[in-house]
Amino acid sequence: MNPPVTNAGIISDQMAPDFLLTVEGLTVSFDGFKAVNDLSLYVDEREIRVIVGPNGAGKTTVLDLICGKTRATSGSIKFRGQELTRMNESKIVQAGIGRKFQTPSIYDDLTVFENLEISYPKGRSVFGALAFKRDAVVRDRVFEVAEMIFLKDRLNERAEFLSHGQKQWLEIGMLLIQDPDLLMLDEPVAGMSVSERKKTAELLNKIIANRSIIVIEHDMKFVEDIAHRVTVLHQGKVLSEGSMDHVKHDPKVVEVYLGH
Amino acid sequence: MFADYSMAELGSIFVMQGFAGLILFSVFLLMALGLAIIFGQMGVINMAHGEFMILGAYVTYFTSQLFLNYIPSLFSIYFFLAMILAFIASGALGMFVEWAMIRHLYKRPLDTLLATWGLSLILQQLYRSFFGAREVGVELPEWMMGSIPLTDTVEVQINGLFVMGLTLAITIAVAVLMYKSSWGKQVRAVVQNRVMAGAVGINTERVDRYTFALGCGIAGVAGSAFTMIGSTGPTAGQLYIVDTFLVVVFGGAASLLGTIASAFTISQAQSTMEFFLSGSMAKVITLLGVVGILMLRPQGLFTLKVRR
Amino acid sequence: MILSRKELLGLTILATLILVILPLSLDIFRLNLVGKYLTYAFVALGLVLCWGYGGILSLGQGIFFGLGGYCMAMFLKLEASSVENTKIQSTPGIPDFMDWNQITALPWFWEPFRSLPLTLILVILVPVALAFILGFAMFTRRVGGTYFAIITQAVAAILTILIVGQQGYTGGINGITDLRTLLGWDIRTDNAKLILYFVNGLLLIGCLLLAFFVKHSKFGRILVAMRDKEDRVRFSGYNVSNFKIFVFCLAAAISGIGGAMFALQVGFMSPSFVGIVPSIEMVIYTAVGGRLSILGAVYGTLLVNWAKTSFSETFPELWLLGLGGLFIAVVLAFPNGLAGIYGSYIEPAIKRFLRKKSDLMPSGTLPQGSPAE
Amino acid sequence: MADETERGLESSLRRKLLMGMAAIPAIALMPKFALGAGPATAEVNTTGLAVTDDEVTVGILHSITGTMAISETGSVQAEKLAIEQINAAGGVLGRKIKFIQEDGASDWPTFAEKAKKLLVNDKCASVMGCWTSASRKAVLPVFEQYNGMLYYPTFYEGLEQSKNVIYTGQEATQQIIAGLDWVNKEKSAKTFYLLGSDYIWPRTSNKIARKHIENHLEGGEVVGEEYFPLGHTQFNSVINKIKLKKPDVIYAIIVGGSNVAFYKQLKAAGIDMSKQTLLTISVTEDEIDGIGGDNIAGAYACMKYFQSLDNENNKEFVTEFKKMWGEKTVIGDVTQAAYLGPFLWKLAVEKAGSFDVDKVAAASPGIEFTKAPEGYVKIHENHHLWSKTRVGLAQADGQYKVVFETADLVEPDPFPEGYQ
Repeated sequence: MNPPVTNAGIISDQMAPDFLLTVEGLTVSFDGFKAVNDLSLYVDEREIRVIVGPNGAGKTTVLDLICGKTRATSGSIKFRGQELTRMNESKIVQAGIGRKFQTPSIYDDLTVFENLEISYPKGRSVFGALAFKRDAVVRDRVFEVAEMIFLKDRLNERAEFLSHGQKQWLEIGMLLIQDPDLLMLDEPVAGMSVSERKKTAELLNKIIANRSIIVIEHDMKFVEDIAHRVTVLHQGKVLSEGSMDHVKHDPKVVEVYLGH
Repeated sequence: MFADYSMAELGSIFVMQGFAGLILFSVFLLMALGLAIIFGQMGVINMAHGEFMILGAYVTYFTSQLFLNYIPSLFSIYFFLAMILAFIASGALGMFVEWAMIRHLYKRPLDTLLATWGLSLILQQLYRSFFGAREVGVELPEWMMGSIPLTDTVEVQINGLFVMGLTLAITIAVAVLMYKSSWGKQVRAVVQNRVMAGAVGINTERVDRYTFALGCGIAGVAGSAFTMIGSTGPTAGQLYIVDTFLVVVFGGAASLLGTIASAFTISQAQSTMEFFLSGSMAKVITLLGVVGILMLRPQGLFTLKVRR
Repeated sequence: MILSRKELLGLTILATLILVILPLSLDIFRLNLVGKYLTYAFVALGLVLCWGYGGILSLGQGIFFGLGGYCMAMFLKLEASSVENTKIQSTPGIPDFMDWNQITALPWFWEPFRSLPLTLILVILVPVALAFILGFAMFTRRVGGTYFAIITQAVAAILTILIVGQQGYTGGINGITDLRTLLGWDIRTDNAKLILYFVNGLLLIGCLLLAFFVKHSKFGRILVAMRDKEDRVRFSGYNVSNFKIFVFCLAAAISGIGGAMFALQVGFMSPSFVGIVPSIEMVIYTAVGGRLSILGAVYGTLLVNWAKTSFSETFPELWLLGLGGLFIAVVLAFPNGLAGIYGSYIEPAIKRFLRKKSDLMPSGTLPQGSPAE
Repeated sequence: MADETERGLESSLRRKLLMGMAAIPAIALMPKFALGAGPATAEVNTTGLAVTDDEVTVGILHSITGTMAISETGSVQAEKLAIEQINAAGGVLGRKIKFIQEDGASDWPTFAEKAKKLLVNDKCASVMGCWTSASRKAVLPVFEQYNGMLYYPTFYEGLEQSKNVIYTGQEATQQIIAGLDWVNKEKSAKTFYLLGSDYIWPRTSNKIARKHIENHLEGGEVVGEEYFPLGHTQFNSVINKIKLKKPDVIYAIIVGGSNVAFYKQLKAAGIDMSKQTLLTISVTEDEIDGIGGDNIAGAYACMKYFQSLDNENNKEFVTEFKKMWGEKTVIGDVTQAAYLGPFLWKLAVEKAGSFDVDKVAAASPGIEFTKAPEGYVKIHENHHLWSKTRVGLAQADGQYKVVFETADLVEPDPFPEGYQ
């Protein structure tokens, strides 16, 4: 299953078109400390990839690097053949990558409707935003997404009054309304009840129809429910990769998680 | 402009100009140290910093009057006592201000700016009401004025030496306090993670209060020292505020080393340019340079690259 | 949909106050004073947008007020320095202060100010250009918060030193004084002052409408969103710095208009507005009015200045204590200023009162107030 | 055109004035109980000023707050003393002076605002006020528009003359030229280093000084000229430059807080004023208070008045001033000039026989005040004062010792030919 990683540079040129996202030789160091070290990662179309690993393994940093929040020291990130490492954040979003943060990042002072509307991919320039009209198309799309994320009847409430789980959904909804090709979710079910987790898993499995998803998650039950493949990070490097079953029984993984 | 002078003259002028630069460096550093602690470590923008300095200056004035009137025999050493009193007075006021005002605003750094500006207006008016609108002349012991001739042409200002020595002492004291003492560890722990520091048993409220008081106290000592070279009046504190903030920001707020480097850079630039240009233009160019560099490198001269 | 019903009501009340009640109840001297205060309200309004909504605190708004004012003053000064009026000078036809400084020809950057249309454009363009340069340099590098505040403050200091130092070109510390006519129309007469007051009032209301438009557009919501979770906005595909630059420029433009109206109404412009102290004082107008309240900016400005004038007429020594106390009180106790006090105390009282009334008159409908901001 | 009408007005006035003058002794001789029984209000006040049968209102407009409060306090004190003395002696045209004080708050637009209030709302018959040139420039159009009368006390750069202002301080040439001549003669000074705070008064004054040095002093040369932003506190670099250039005279016009820093640093740098001549026109006794007498002793200042001036008028003035404002207060050049304002106005009103501003303005030229602490002054046609120029040597106790004074009164010349 693993793609050959021996000589990434040469192979990626041939392989790139096959993967939605190709990450190769990615390294970032903070003041000498390599948080991500020569990492390579390949994500297929319509794949749900889960990244797991102990604290400090570099999971969130990988997402930061892909979406441009952090700049790589070296290495390449290609999305549909486009190099992302030099693009600014908003361009990366416009290229089709959406990212949810670890703690739900929504606008407390705005209503659920306005939260979704802001994320609607129109009127993103300054003057576009000034001229933006809330027309029927926008409204319909907001309703549609709100229904998907189970918040249809709370549209006019201020987002600050939602429960923690609902805030997580709202943020996923804010990404969905952009219709991205790659969705990156940092701990999407943290703080959710069991039934909410189930609903979230259903949601993810539903929206996978025309996009790929990268998820960082600790909850192994949830990971089993959704993961197509699992990547285990440790100290900024890929420790193991493959199906849930494969990873679970990989001695290296067992070593890291259980022993020293 | 140097053609008319002999090598010896030029040499001595360059020595003295270098010395002038060092004095300016000490003055900048002394102004900035207190603020570097308050702004750098606590993120509080203390616009009343200059007024805390002036409080120190007024305390010095009062001590000098006291000595003159009651114990003139000890007048020659009053300044040392004055500096200690200035530290205590400004520190105590700082502690009170932290308790009454600042502690409510840690989550709103921009609001500390407005509130401390209000404080500075109030302090100015209080100074004016108590000490009069006019400047007061602080009398100095004879040994502190004048200069020591090194050669025929090179003279070293005693008050310059004094300020330099004082700055050095305070800088070392602050460095030891912040980086070697357990209290310094607590301060840095609070800066990095207030909640966690609280959770491991650090009394964050107390740390905040003493940090703020320390910064204000140092400002008081600086003000006391500046009675040797500057004026003491209700609004004199405002003269220092822009320079002080620029030094701290230019250094990269959180680092003591940065503040030192920044004070050095700015003072040398200004002192050199003042020699070749008119005072006004030198000032404008220095400020422009600092602002320009900050635009290119907003994090300041010295900062760590960290995951944000 | 520029205005909600409540805002429309509020704006109508304010417009009535400015355009009807004050002119009817004040003599021309006091009215001219109010006119002067209202020019500061432009700055306060700009600060509501860029500080209240955008989260960008600039301590240098006086720069833009000053630049707008200087542009206008330069035009008026050139008109007042006709060859006819200045024939006693060694070089007639240039402003008096240039003549005193041995300048014998009008400097190039004064030339555009011979034309009124060009001047009117520059009143807005010059502040906007400087705001753009500052904003572009700072915001694309993600400088914000306290750093931005301190840098704007330094820029204010630089500009003051420059204007004061280059007195041959700028009039120095005295400023540009003795402005007389606008296209031959004497602006010093009571009649002219009255007209200028109304022009000023209408412009202010126009700017208020513009501010409401921005607030209710998606742009306004993005500003609020940005202040709240800047990264979320950025990763929703917005170029955050462009939005900040725009709102900063908009605030600068509005301040510039205020400055120009100041020069017209007061008859001179001086570097004392460009400095740090007035810039921070203007922030307090906004804070007193409520940093999120567009209409509050006007009330805040009027209240503080009214207090300043009447306080300093009766207890000049206490004025600074009062002003300082006001700063602290607004920050500590009333972070939302007058608008906050109105929202939490007065409005509920009015509602209770209206409700009682409507109980008596069952046919009456209540205006449906939206929740306070 | 305006000139002609003014002249016409003047000559017709002059006749009236002569008659009015004849009445003055009569008024002065009137016993106290006759107060309020002066000429009928309708006669002496035809323009609606705040004049009643027993009171006349004037304004005092200075900064009580802000950075200028330091300097302007003395002027306010002097004006209040003068008003009290005038009232004690029977007032003006039988009317007591009532004053309304406003705070300019060191802010020029505020000055304009308050000036307008004093003229329009309070209808003040005259205003004593302003200190900085900037504040005077700000109020000038107000006084011209609403036809008020301003008595301006500060020595200033000149280049101005207004029907509505009486300048009781010196314009630049009156203060500068005699001092330069003296230092040239007495100290054989040839080379000068000019310093100043960066604004209009020091720049204009230095310009006049430079012209005079270069064109009128034998072998005179300016070896350096420099300006510092207001509030500048670091002078070590320029002090080094001065040491390098070794000028015969340091000519300093530094103001405000910078002053203190400058002289302290000068002293600390080992510049001995008994060997290095320093001449200033910006340090009065008021400023020495902040600088410290020790730090400036040995410097020369060029003024028209020093507190130590030895004449009867001044002795009485100093005594009265200290009685009213405390033993520790000092009196500088501007304070004395401010003291002249109310008296010059009183004399002009009495000469004109009316409070009307036009008549007072027209009556002013030629007014002589013999009780002036500085000696004797006279108002020139150009509304400035004829007065002497004096050079003082700063003493450690904060006073000046007068070392020179011009033999005659120096004619004010606000637009000096050859100095522009």
